Amino acid sequence: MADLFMLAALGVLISMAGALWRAWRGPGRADRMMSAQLIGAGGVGLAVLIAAAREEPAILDVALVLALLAAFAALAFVKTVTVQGAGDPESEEDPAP
Amino acid sequence: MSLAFDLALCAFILGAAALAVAGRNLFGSVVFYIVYGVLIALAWLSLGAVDVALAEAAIGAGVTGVLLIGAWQGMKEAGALEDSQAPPWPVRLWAALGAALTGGLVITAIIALPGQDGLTRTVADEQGALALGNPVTAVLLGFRAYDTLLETLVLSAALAAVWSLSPERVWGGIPGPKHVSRPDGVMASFGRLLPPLGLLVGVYLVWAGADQPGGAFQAGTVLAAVWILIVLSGLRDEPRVSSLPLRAVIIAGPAVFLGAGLAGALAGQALGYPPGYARTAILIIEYALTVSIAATLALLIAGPARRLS
Amino acid sequence: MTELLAERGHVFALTGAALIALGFYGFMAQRAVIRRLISFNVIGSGVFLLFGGTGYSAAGVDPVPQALIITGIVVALALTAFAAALAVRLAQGGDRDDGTDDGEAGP
Amino acid sequence: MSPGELLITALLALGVFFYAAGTVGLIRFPDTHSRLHALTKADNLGLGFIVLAAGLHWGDAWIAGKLALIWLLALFAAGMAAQLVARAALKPEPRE
Repeated sequence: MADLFMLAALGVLISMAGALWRAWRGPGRADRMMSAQLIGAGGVGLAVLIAAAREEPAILDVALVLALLAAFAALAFVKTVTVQGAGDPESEEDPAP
Repeated sequence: MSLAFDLALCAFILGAAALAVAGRNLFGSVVFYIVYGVLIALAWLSLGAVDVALAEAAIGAGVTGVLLIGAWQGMKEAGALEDSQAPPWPVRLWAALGAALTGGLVITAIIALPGQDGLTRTVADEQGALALGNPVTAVLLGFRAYDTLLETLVLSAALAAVWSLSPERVWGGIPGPKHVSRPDGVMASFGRLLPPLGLLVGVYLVWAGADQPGGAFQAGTVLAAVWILIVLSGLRDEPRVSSLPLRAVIIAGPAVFLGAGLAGALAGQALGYPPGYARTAILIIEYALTVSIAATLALLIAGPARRLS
Repeated sequence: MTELLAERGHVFALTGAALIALGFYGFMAQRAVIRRLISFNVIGSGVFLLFGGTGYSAAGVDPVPQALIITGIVVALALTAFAAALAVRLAQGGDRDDGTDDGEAGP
Repeated sequence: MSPGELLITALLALGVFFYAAGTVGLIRFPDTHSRLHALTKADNLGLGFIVLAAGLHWGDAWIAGKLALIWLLALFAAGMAAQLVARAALKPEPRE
């Protein structure tokens, strides 16, 4: 059973190669950021798989932290397209500085 | 199967590092470094070092990304984003030769390293005296507590150094821009939804840290991330860096740590734990440190003061 | 070399050595400050991985290196934050803070 | 192989399939906004199957709860990121 989980982990890892390619290729910053987001999601899956393969529940805490912080970089990124990096891309009008 | 996974993971780590270090696009480099943080956390998992993996997941994959994107934004605003030309070839050649030499020396050292038992058994034998189940916490706050004490002081010193970069006219003011968000928008909802869960995870990590993987540094980083999230989503502003309560919170952890050492002096051994109370003292220190580390890291990421109101 | 790669600790230790070399290259060859900061952090995590990999045995990673690595990661973050703040402040340049150009107080 | 193991194997295969599908989408789709679909939806479906497989493997209610929390957090993160990155990608991007 452990080998099966590690095989699945290898599969997920290899599927992350495409995201690395997209992060390298771009073209936009949003594309690069999305690739990082995808690898973050892959990392959560990999942590769960390693935890199951080793039957070590403590490893799940790492998956928990990765999932909790998965969107942080994306949040910081979307701030950079707004005025002074302080707004919300959803607001129609950016606030006066 | 595990070996194949390890080799593939290492190949990915090297690939991400190479693209971060040598890529043409600066924002791309930042993104590759975030990816690299996730992969390094997985490497620590594969080695079975769950404590380190937790720290790397929180710092490398979470907080450092916010820091570097913020720095990129700051450079862009200052109009100082260097153009991304490749360096001239002699520079590249010499750097590559130096790098190959360094790497070769390190690899020779690894191969020449004699097999040793390490300190795992020693720690396991002595850990009982502190009544802690997690050997890493026993080392951090027991056997090598001096290191940890000095390290928390390094954090405070780094924060003082960052604050000292504030311009004169906003001295003691508020770091970062005033963040806003659409009141009922996605960003604000996320900022309201995640902090309770993050708080729970942070408290859980420090609570678990005595006997399982976890501890003050990991928990502190998660709490710092919650702080940063609340500020970024515009729900609360950063405090003034001159605020006395804030400074008390930052100093509380090292102060409690030093206090425990002085209490040890009264019990007969300076900077030692009184026999029988080691676990209690360590737990008190750990909770105090968590709060201080959270505040210090969050403000380190926020940077020097930028405005007065 | 093949028997070196068959052991988990060595695989990661050698990866750490390669990361040190990569980071060294970036730190020496690149001009952009942010990329140098990243390179410096790559060297740092290479050292940590080397440390953890050589401390690996069947029982897992030695707890003493683990504790030192955790403190190392946090210190590296603190110094990266300082270096980033310094770089941005330097790039802003221009406004002298000796109080002479203060036409107005506050924003 | 027992029926339980067969089920876990099938779930893992589905999980890896959806991860791979997300990656193929990220590579093949023509523009930023369609690529956003691929990664935020397919990937979290893949994670869901993997979490399910791990939960069945352990068969422990406490761990299953933690796994469910992990999946929910990943969904929140992806949903938020998808919405905001989509908005951010609407703005024209000046060259560096």
